[in-house]
Parts: sequence; structure tokens; C-alpha cells
Amino acid sequence: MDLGLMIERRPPMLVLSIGGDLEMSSVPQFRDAVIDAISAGEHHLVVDLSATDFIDSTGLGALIGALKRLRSADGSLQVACAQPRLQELFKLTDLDKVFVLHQSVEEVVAAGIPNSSKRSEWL
Amino acid sequence: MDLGLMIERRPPMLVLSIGGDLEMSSVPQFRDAVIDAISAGEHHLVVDLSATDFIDSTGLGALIGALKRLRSADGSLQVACAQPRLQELFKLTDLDKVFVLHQSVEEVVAAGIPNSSKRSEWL
Amino acid sequence: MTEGVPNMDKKDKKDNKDLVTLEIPARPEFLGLVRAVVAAAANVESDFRDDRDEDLRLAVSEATTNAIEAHQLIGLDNRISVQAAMSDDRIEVVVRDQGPGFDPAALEAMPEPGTPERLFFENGLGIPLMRELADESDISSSSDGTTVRLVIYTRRYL
Amino acid sequence: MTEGVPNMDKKDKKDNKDLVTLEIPARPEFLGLVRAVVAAAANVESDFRDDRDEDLRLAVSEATTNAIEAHQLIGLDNRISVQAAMSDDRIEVVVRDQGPGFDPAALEAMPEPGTPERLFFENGLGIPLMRELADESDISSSSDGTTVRLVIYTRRYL
Ligand SMILES: Nc1ncnc2c1ncn2[C@@H]1O[C@H](COP(=O)(O)OP(=O)(O)O)[C@@H](O)[C@H]1O
Ligand SMILES: Nc1ncnc2c1ncn2[C@@H]1O[C@H](COP(=O)(O)OP(=O)(O)O)[C@@H](O)[C@H]1O
Repeated sequence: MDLGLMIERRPPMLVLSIGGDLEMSSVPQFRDAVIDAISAGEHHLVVDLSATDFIDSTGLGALIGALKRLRSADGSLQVACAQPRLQELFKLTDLDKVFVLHQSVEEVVAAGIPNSSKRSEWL
Repeated sequence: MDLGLMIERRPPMLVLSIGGDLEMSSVPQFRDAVIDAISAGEHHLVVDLSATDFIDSTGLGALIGALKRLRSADGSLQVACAQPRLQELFKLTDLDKVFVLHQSVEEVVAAGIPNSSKRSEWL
Repeated sequence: MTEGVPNMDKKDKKDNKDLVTLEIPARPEFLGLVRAVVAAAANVESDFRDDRDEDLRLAVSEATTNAIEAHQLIGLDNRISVQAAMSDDRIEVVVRDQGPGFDPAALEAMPEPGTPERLFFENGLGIPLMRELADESDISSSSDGTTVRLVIYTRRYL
Repeated sequence: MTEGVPNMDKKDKKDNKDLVTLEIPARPEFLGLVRAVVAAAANVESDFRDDRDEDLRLAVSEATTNAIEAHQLIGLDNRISVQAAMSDDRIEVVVRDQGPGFDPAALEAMPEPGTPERLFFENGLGIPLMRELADESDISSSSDGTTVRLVIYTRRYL
């Protein structure tokens, strides 16, 4: 399955858009993209799921993994996802409490890098 | 599989457009539509394959069957098919010598009911 | 080590009319094929609502992912089998592997979301999700392998 | 009554890594599923050109249509099996039924197109078409059933 990855610079953020499937077969490619971004000095990532076809628990796990990596580099991970189906999936897995879901990449970019909020103390 | 049949009156012709698949599972529905048309007095049919997804030998056989039925009712069957893939299929099965393939329904309608041509003497 | 005993073989003998079986290599590249097959099989003669199609695709994908992981864990080349039995108002899917098995009752409970511990759990989301999405689910596992049975109705009744 | 002996079982044992098996009820409603599966299987790791995808879908659909007809002819409820073996540059598909069999060598030649007789032939187009589309094809048939083996390359070499 194809991750359908597109990468766009929106300084100070980097947007990873997933146009395909995020599951066991494509997670390695996603993980590599996150690692590459961090080593290129990009510590504030936005994952855009607006056009994502399919995401499963392995894909959600990869998002958690990316968040951990970015946090330990004093970075941030934000998710843009307007698809009701995917929002429901985050809720079902309680990950709506780990990730703030934004309606669009534009919304994330407009809000800027998140402050060290209450959430960031323990994440 | 779904035949995706749409029927449109273009007097003196009747257009049957196939938007889905014409194969073993949908041929009975196509055959019934032809029989219904003939008993409703429509003897000049146009089969529009412009939006057809898939057609196999069973589907081609059904077109031959329809042509036979219409001929014995002094009618006609014309085919509109601009898809290169389907044109090739008619060629592979030599059915390009049985059916004249038109580029579009509009082309058929503009040309009108075919004269009793050389072809119609033996078909 | 058994939570309900899936038994499709018996049913298979009684009525094999609407049974589709798929066997795939134990590799993640084939997950998309499994999803496509169960969704297509479900809708051959019944009309599953879009949300149920998605529930089906995801639940079966989770079970198949685990089956593939189980074979990869022990370097087993054998294929994974996915069987779908359709009736008017439901589809029953059985995913079988020949992996090492596990004890479904002993799965660690997840830490509370919103706690720091939660972040260490990149895994363990699959089975809870699968159980949540399916209308019925049983896992039966032994050292010979694991069989997961999932039932999805055409409509959500909850 | 045999035209080449397909033998995928042997291969199966040597290398079962890229083998997908599908079993479907012998009913035309499942033809679309078979087409979708072989096209998806072909493209999991290779890149078939669009025209080859279409050749594959059509050739396999013809073979499966005949298999379904063979079971229906004798009222046999058993399922049809479709096996796809993928390698870098090709896919090999074997369609098996347990129908009454036939003699492929004795198929009537078709009347010339453009002759009045041709119009009486609504049938008999399938096997010639299948052979034309596939790069390799064998039919092996006995009273126990029929096995059709088709090979399609990723690109057309002719
Ligand atoms: N088919 C299976 N065979 C063997 N072990 C399994 C199987 N399915 C699940 N497990 C075990 O249960 C654990 C939890 O599975 P799951 O909830 O899907 O999360 P994950 O696969 O991400 O760990 C797996 O890590 C594995 O140890
Ligand atoms: N799998 C099969 N089992 C038994 N008979 C078969 C099979 N495939 C083909 N045949 C026989 O060969 C004939 C020609 O097949 P085909 O060229 O596909 O045309 P059609 O199916 O339209 O008759 C069939 O009518 C049938 O008698």
C-alpha cells in the first residue's frame, strides 16, 4: 500500500500530508520521514490526514512514536484531520486526548507553534 | 456487478447506456431491457458503451443476441463506443465486422436510422 | 487461552454458497488486498452502510496485521487465511494464522490516556479497537496458531 | 483431452511467498470480486501497465465465467478456486473447477465474421479471447474438472 506522502515547508513548521494508507506496510516510510525531518532540524511537524484513505492501530502507533521523538527534541506534532471517520477513530482509541485534532493545515499554521501548555508538561 | 443501465428516448431511437459491467451477472438485465424495448415498439436501439467499465465475451454475446432480435423485428442496433480499449476488444473478436462502432450517441442520432445497407442484407 | 470457539468449518459444510476464502503471503503488502476483498465480498449481495464497510475493513485489517506479525515473529513462511461468510444482514470473517499464539485474556491494560505512561504505548491498540468495531468478536489461540472471528452487521444497532 | 499440464502445486511448495488463493461460490455475482483480486494481487509488488491489467482482468474473468457455468450445468455447489502466483515480470493465474470437463481441442471453429452464420454464435467467444489476451494459456480438462492456467506479463512483448 502506498503512503502517498507529500512534504511541504511552512516555516517554522513542516507539513507531512498522507494521501494513501498509513498501516503496517507504509509505517516504516512514515517513520523514516519523521526521523529525516528531525535530523534536518525540523522539530515542529504537522501531519495532515485530510486526504488519508486508511489508518489503523499501527498507523496511530506511528503517530504516537513520532510525537515521542519530537517531544524529546523539544518539538511538537500537530494533526490536521477534518474527516469525521478518522476523528471517531481517535476518539475510540482515546487518542483525542493525546493529540489535538485541527480542522485543516491552515488552522494549524495560523495558530503557530503550540505554547508549552498544560499538556506539554507531561507529554 | 451492476449493469448501471440508463435508458433515454431519442426518437426514433432508444438509447441504452451501460455505466457498469456487462458480463454474466448483468447480461440477464440487459437482455430484459432489450425485450421490453421491442415489445414497447422501440425497434431502433443504440447501445452506449462510452461509460462502460467492463465487458466480456458474455456481454459481447448479448449484443449479438440483441442484434438478432432487432433484425427479426426489422429494427437496428447501433453501438456508440469511443473507448480505445473496447474498440480493440471488438476487433479482437472480429465483431467490428458485425457492428459499426460510432464515436458517440450524438453521431448515431445525427446519422439517423441506418438504411438497409449491404450489411443489412445478410445480417 | 480460549475466548469463544469460532467454528466456521461446520457451517461451511452445511452451506458453502456464500463463502469466500482468501489466502495471502504473511506480508504487510497484502493487507490492502484483504481489506478490498472483505469489503467487496460483503457488498456482493448485501448493502453495507459506508460506516460499516469502514468498520469491517479496519477490524479485519487489525486481525490480519496481528496474524502477519505472528508469522514474521517465528519466521514462518506459511500463508494467512481469511474466510468471509455472507448472509443477508451480516458478514462473518475468520482470520487464521499458524503463529505461536498468545493469551488474549492476559493482554496488559493500557494506561489512562492523558497520562505520561500512555505515550510509551505505541502498541496494544489493535485488539481493543477490533473488539470495539466488530459486533461480535472471538479470539481462540493455542500454540498451533490463532483464529479470530469477527461479525459485522450491515447496520449499526448500538 | 489435455493441453499442457498446469502444475502450480509443486511451485507452491517450493516458494509460497507470492501466492494468493481465492475461493468463491460458483455464482456470477462473484466475478467482479475475482477481477478485483487478480488486478490488486498483480500490482502489490509489480507494476503492470494499464492495458495488461485489463488483459488480466478479462482473461481471468473469461476462465472464471466458464468455471461457474460448468458448476451450474451439473448443479454443483462447490466453490471455484483462483490462484495467483506473482513474480517480478508476470502473474500466473490458475482457475480450477470441478465441473464435467470438456475437450478444448474439439471446440467448433467459429464461422467467418460478416457471414450470416456468425450471427447465430452468441457463444464461443470466450476461449479464443482468453488465449489472445494471455501471453501463455493452457487448459487441462477431465471428467473431474477443468484447470485453466494463464500467464500475463507486466508489459506486452508482441
Ligand atoms: N494472531 C496473534 N498471534 C500471536 N500473538 C498475537 C496475535 N494477535 C495479537 N497478539 C499479541 O497481542 C498483542 C496485542 O495486540 P494488538 O492489540 O493488536 O496490538 P499490537 O499488535 O500493536 O501489539 C500483540 O503485541 C501480540 O503479542
Ligand atoms: N471450465 C469448463 N468446463 C466445462 N466446459 C467448458 C469449460 N470452459 C469452456 N467449456 C466449454 O467450451 C465451450 C466454449 O467456451 P467459450 O469459448 O468460453 O464460450 P461460451 O462459454 O460462451 O460458450 C463452452 O460452451 C463449454 O461447452
